Amino acid sequence: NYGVGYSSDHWFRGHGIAMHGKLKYPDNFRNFEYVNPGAPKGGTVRLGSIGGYDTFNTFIIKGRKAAGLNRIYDTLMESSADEPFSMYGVLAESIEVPKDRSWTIFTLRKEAYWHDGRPISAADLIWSFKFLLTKGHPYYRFYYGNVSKVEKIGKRRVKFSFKPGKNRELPLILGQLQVLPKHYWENHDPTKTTLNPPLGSGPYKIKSYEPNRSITYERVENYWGRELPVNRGRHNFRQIIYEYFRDGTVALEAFKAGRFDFRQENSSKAWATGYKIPALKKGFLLKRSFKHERTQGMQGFVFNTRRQVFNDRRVREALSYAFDFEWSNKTLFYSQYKRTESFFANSELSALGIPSAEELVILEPYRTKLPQEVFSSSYTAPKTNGSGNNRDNLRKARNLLIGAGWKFDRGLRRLVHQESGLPLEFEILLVSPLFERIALPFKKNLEKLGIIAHVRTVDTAQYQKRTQSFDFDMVVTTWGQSSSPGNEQRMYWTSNAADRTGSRNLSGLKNNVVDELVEELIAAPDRKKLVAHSQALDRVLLWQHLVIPHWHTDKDRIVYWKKFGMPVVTPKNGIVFSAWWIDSKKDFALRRAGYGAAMRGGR
Amino acid sequence: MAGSLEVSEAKNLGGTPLMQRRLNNFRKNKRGFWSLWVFLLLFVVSLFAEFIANDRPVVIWFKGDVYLPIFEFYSETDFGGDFETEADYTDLHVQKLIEANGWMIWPPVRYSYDSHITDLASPAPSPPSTQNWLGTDDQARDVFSRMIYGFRISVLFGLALTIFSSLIGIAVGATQGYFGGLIDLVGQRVIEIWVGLPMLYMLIILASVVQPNFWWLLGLMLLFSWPGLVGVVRAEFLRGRNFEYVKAARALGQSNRVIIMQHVMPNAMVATLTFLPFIISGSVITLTSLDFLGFGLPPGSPSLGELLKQGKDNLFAPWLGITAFVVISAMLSLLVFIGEAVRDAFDPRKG
Amino acid sequence: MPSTLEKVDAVCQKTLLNVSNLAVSFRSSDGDIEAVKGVSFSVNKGETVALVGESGSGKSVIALSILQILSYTTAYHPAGSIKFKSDELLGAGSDILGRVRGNRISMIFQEPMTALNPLHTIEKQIAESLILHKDYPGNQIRKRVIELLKEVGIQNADQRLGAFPHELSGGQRQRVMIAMALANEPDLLIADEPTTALDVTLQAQILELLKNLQRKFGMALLFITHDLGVVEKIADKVCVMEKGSIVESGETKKVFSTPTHAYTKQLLDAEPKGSKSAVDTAAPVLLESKEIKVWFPIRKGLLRRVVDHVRAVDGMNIKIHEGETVGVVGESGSGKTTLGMALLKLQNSEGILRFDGEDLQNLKANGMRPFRRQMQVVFQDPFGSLSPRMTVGQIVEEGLRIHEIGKNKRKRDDLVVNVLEEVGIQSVDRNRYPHEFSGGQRQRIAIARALVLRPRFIVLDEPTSALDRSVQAQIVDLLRTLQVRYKLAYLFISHDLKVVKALADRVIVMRHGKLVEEGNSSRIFEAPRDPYTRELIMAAFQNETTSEF
Amino acid sequence: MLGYIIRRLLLIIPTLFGIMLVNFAIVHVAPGGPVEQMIAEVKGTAVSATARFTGDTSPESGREMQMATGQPGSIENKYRGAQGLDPAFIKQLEKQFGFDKPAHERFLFMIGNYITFDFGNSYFLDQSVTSLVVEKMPVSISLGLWSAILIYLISIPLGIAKAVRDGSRFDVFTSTAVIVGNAVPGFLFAILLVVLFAGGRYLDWFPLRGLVSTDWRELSTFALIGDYLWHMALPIFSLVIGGFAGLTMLTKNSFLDQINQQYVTTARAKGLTEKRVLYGHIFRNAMLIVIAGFPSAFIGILFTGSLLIEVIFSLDGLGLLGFEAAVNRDYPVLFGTLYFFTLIGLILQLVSDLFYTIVDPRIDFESRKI
Ligand SMILES: Nc1ncnc2c1ncn2[C@@H]1O[C@H](COP(=O)(O)OP(=O)(O)OP(=O)(O)O)[C@@H](O)[C@H]1O
Ligand SMILES: Nc1ncnc2c1ncn2[C@@H]1O[C@H](COP(=O)(O)OP(=O)(O)OP(=O)(O)O)[C@@H](O)[C@H]1O
Ligand SMILES: [Mg+2]
Ligand SMILES: [Mg+2]
Repeated sequence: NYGVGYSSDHWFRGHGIAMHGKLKYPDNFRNFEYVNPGAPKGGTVRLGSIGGYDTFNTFIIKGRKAAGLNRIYDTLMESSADEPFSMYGVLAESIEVPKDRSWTIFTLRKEAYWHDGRPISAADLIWSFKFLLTKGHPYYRFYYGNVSKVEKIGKRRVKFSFKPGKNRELPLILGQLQVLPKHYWENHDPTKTTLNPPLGSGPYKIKSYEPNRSITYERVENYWGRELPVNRGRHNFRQIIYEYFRDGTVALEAFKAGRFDFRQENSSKAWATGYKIPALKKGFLLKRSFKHERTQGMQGFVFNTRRQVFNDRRVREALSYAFDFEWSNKTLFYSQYKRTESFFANSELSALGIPSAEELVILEPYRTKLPQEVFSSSYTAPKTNGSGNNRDNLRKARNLLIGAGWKFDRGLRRLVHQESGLPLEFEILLVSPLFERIALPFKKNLEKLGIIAHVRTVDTAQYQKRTQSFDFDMVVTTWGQSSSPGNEQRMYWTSNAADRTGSRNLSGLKNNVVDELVEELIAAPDRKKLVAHSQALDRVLLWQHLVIPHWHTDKDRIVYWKKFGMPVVTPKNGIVFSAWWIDSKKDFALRRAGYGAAMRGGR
Repeated sequence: MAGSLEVSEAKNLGGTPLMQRRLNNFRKNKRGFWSLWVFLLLFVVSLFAEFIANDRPVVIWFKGDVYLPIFEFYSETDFGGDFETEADYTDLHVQKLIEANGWMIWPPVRYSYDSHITDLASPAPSPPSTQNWLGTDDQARDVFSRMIYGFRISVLFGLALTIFSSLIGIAVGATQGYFGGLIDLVGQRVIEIWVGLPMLYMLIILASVVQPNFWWLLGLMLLFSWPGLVGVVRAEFLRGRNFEYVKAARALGQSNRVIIMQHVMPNAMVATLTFLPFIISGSVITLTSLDFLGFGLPPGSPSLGELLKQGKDNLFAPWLGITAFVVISAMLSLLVFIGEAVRDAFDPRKG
Repeated sequence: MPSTLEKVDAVCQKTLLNVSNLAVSFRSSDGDIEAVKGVSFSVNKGETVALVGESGSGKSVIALSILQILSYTTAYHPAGSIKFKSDELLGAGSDILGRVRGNRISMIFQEPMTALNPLHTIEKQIAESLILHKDYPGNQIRKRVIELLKEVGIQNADQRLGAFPHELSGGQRQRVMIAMALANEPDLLIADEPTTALDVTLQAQILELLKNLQRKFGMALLFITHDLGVVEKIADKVCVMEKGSIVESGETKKVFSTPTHAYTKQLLDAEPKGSKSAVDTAAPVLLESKEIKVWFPIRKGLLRRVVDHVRAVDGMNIKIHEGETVGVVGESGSGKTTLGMALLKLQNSEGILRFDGEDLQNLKANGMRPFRRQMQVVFQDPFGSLSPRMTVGQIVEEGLRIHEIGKNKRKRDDLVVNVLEEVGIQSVDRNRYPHEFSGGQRQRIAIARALVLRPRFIVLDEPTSALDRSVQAQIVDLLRTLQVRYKLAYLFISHDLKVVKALADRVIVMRHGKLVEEGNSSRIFEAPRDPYTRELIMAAFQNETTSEF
Repeated sequence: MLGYIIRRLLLIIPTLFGIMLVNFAIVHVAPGGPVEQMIAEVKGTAVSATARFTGDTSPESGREMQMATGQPGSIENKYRGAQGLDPAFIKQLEKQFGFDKPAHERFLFMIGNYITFDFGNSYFLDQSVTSLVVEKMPVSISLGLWSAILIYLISIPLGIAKAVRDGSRFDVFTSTAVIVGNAVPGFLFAILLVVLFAGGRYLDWFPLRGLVSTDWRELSTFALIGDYLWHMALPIFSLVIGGFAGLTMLTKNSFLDQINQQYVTTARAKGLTEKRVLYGHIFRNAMLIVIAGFPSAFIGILFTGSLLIEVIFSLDGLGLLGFEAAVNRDYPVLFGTLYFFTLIGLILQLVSDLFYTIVDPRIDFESRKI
């Protein structure tokens, strides 16, 4: 029964905490499974970054923050990459929570100290928290808004009390808090941007920098936490350099020219075609995809059901037949994506097949209020053979539309509602031009149904304005999901959120059943229940046809120069780059072959 | 005597002897002369783009009737299909229906600028092939077809914008320069305020009110482009109005308007005429870069700017960038060459 | 054409310039124009050769050929050779030409109004030659420039150094040209009508200056002129040209006393003759001005502040009757042109201005339009007054169109052809541009432009300065006939007192912007009262009688 | 003339006011303001201002779900913060940006500050507008200066040479060259240069980013200059390639227009070398527009910068600053730079006009009554 330091029915204290269930690693664990505890230290790694930076103060709203700054701070706890959501103490020697998780106490480690040698104290933690909540980035106010009180209750003990409500993740996300040196910031204005390397405590510190151009981190040789189990085998590079580029295309070229070492690709096209250089053939440049089990959530075209045309579930369903994913995937994405058919894609949380027994327990009370399909069928997104000819699907769509009272008007050359005379016409509002190539073929297919869609790409401010006031017909959005869903679901799906400016309930769903399911989900006592609840919610949502689901991938697409060693095990949550190291032999061979050494004077 | 009469008669066919002389001068600039022909040819061809690249047949013969899908709307049901919407002639099903009872004649390229090609051998952008002469772009659309339509839009936009903005710009510049004084003083200030208009925001506002289309963009760009020539023309007029022959024209009682048009203008047009082809090309580039920045024609429109952007985003597909580059540079070069020849034609010291 | 001069060449080592069989043609869309068809002559050291002849006969073209400064985009030499000392100039490279031009051979251009760089001060333009060819010590340059300006009779030379050409009167510009040409004491001076815009006194002064230089440095002179009086006085040899060829040449005295060629005879005989009887003073007053004033501001410094004024016209009272010719004479720079412009309201002025009883001063451009047809002008600088991008036909026709004379294009064209032929321009030439004509031809085009409107009043500013005697006589006759027929009134500005005498009823003498004397023509010429007038007239008519050099 | 100058200087005030007012009004009419921008940034849904052309680097799938690039090892769980928008937060943002006050008050306040050249701070970058501009200056000046110098130094003599040899093979060839150069889209050319000369595929001769190497502090002056030029080579090249045509052709045509004038003949007759005729006499007459426009063109080049080239070569200049400020609704930067550069522009316009009268003394600005 490891994973619990001390536990009673009411109270728990331990070296870490799991969202649900038990911790994977016992309190005496030496290192994560997915690291190599004997990884050689040293070497330099260069990473690419797009844009620029002008501040090292990441805690306030202003300024463009330099990449990699989280390396100079320690957090209270660190999450492991091979569990759904579990945190292990870093600065915190232990965490204590009551059964109902209405407060939490962190005990700081005695041996932790700042880079200037001063110990990390409870005062630092309290100061950090208060500062972040009052003057820090507003993000913290969202994140920790439910903390009602923070107090020092011992020399190294700090207690956080929570507002009433079932918020089971609050202790964990408090663990993500970065602790700042009070004594340092009392002499420096923490509300201002700065290019003075700030004092930290983490495994790295800023060695040199050139704003907007590059920043170099250096490993802290006598880092206090180097022997912590969470850190063992990690933070192996002696130096980490971020090279900044303004332009994505140029960054890619620079990478291929060997000006940085590691790159995660998120464009299927670039992945398939962008790296065809001799080095790849010769094996000096490696292109590998790593499977992961991160929950991918849902990305899709969202219907704004507040709009009359999308009020009708049949119309929404019909439109989903017009989106030919298979063709897009084949022709535009080099077949790299999978169709998303769940709001919790790529995880055990997604509803598969027909409802399981546990699910039925949850859903049964609402049987009358739910569409029949929830109970009888498994949701699948419309499929085509990828030939680009989706006649059959369009036919289905047409029948649905006719059923919903729409008829093609030959004079107007569009679909018109028989009663209201309303034409079926809407706008797909985009903020990223990236999705134009998806939206346009979709629009073409819609035309075949007599539906007029306009595609419009606008700038961020305008997009924000229109989405937060729900002034759109259809947008592309992603509801991110973690492997342990919680509070955020309220903002995603509930009736309450539907009326609230700026909420993520973009579709405007107002459904009592969903409201209740969400509350039940948040209150789920254990992992098993949580899974069942998630599946039930997923199922109900899917059959609402709120979105035309897009796609996801369960792979991290990584390209890197052959100079790294990496642990054998890749954790569920995907690769952990901090556990990689420089393999000096490979590095040498690479250099000898004339690659990767081209960096002259920080070009 | 009779002979000479005949000669002058013959000349009158080509206009006055003066026009004749200018035409001759124009022709003498071989490069410009040929450029004009090539350009006209391309332009006229592009005007008939629908007959060259289209996803509809030019003619359909079906059950004894002639159908002209380029001009007319035919529902699929007209050919015995089941959709009431417009027949998708690229659909094999529809093709079979038609061919069972007749035949169709297709344009040489069977794709329109917005056809998403369904049966690509390799993912888009796919390289040039016998089907897609210039390959496809990253949305699986035929580059050749987009190029023709894009060329047409660009040229029309460029010409229209140039003509209108030059007319306004020259008129305003000429008035200011010629009359000077208060007109100049006030006019200049108004223009200064005018050019201070935030173009980007106007575009954003426009885009939030209407879906910007060709005419909206043309109108909006016109607002911003005409002051471009004012400064140059004004300067030339400030100088030109002092010449002795202007005084002579005044002595004849010539009206200011005509003095401006016939005396000062022709001699103050060196810079303007020089810039004119560049203004055309600039207008084309304006549209291109609007598209490039994403503030241009609605997504999906055929545009050389979008093609350029694709060229940049898809370096591994050089046919995109090269096509855009070749088309744009050929178009601009032709225009500038023509402009040079026009200048030659009006030079009294030539020929 | 074997000339008598060839013999002289052969003997004489002193031959400076030898032009033989020179031909010049201009390309044009309707056949080439043969402007010069094989002429030969030579100029010896210290000698003066005069080139006289019909307007448009190719004199200026020859002059330009010698320096190789024709516009060779359209001009070319089908044949010929031009030898200067031992150098062949025809087709010479830039080394030879650079050495010769401006240094060994200088040129005074026929049209001083347009021959100066409009954006350079006169000091700069004169100094340029000095700096270029003579390494003048820097501090001496300004002194030398002032000296040159004084020599050519420009008053307040040191003050006018910074003036731009457009601020000078016609005669002043011409003198600047002369100063520029003389700056380097050349071996050969080509003077193309160097004194057309100068009053008689100044003309005499300039000729004297040339003579001095010739004496001092042995300068040779190729003198192109219409003023046969001057030729007789200063030329050793004379070549008479007609239609691109030299029709007669020889020693001046011989040619003048016993001309052989018909054209020469015609030229020598032609002379504006007679005089006009004063018109009836009862004739209605057409134009009247009172206390008319034009002051030009003199600006200095970067901010171009006004420091003083040039009082170009300083309170003139003038009355012109219908059918009357008022001659205006006076030294160069005395304000004649300015006065003419002011009377026509082409130059802002103060004072009262009435035409036909109507006050002009307060009229705007639109209000002036009806008057424009009735009051016309021939500018002193004909070239500048012709729009360079309009053909001559268009230029002449323009007025017709403005005032809607002639119903249609054809009709107007007839009128244009007529008037052009009246002034001696072939009608086929009306499709050519102004720069393709000779100086005299351009002057006649300008006259045609004014006449075609059949106005009631014309300001003629040196209208015959570039015309040879026969054409001059023709024009004078024309003016007279028209005057009789249409009761025209002229304001005739000229330095050529003979023409004034022949044409004017009344004469006004101006000096420094003010009226010096006014009176009937006969009275002024026979009994001038004012000493200045007397001096002027003396100089003019004395020159004629004393033919010795 | 002095009166004219004074009048013009005084007129700058209402003009500037008008420009600011019009801009203020229009910018505020545009949908979406800094508050929305900030919210989008807080929520992580903001798309970078340059995304439209730098190649959107946001992923095709699961925008917020990826392993964040540049932060390997940390899985960003931002969605946990997706708690919707707190109205109080929006209020606070509005207050922070001063939107709690009515528009006219804000405008007058802004103008009041601007009169004293107090441009305030950027909304998003914690920096004063002045320091931002000063910071971007070296890049803009470097790009502007060199390209201007190159363009002027090459185009004008080339244009003159072409005018002299009008119609020759040289003329035809160079016309074609400059015109094709003009037609080359600069940014595409830049990318091409990057791929060819600074990329992994072909040659790797030139640096990709910045004005100088990162170790510039250690370089000797001489090496530093070399380093600087080495960095400037590609951006400048791609900037100027399209810039020759206009000026070259203008020079050529203007010269052709003047070359046959009488005064040129006079100058030749004086025995001036062809060069002196061309540069000493024709130049000023022919190039009125170019010469008179030079001061403002020059400063214009210095201050405007060129967005795309800056982006491609990761040079932080005014072009990028201005564009980002506009798209991101960073009003202080937007209006501050507008005010400052407009003011300079207006003064330069005056200088330019005065230059006309210096270049050509016949020019004046009085009205023609007759
Ligand atoms: N724009 C001007 N600015 C300054 N001074 C001027 C201007 N125009 C003419 N002048 C001066 O006014 C005076 C009179 O000039 P005007 O041209 O009337 O003389 P003119 O009698 O016609 O002489 P000419 O016989 O030499 O032609 C001259 O001294 C001349 O320098
Ligand atoms: N650029 C040209 N193009 C065509 N014809 C020209 C050109 N220049 C001169 N001519 C013609 O050449 C002939 C000779 O002209 P030139 O100027 O030598 O006459 P000129 O003897 O000097 O007459 P004037 O006494 O009137 O000045 C004229 O008939 C004229 O029309
Ligand atoms: Mg002549
Ligand atoms: Mg005069």
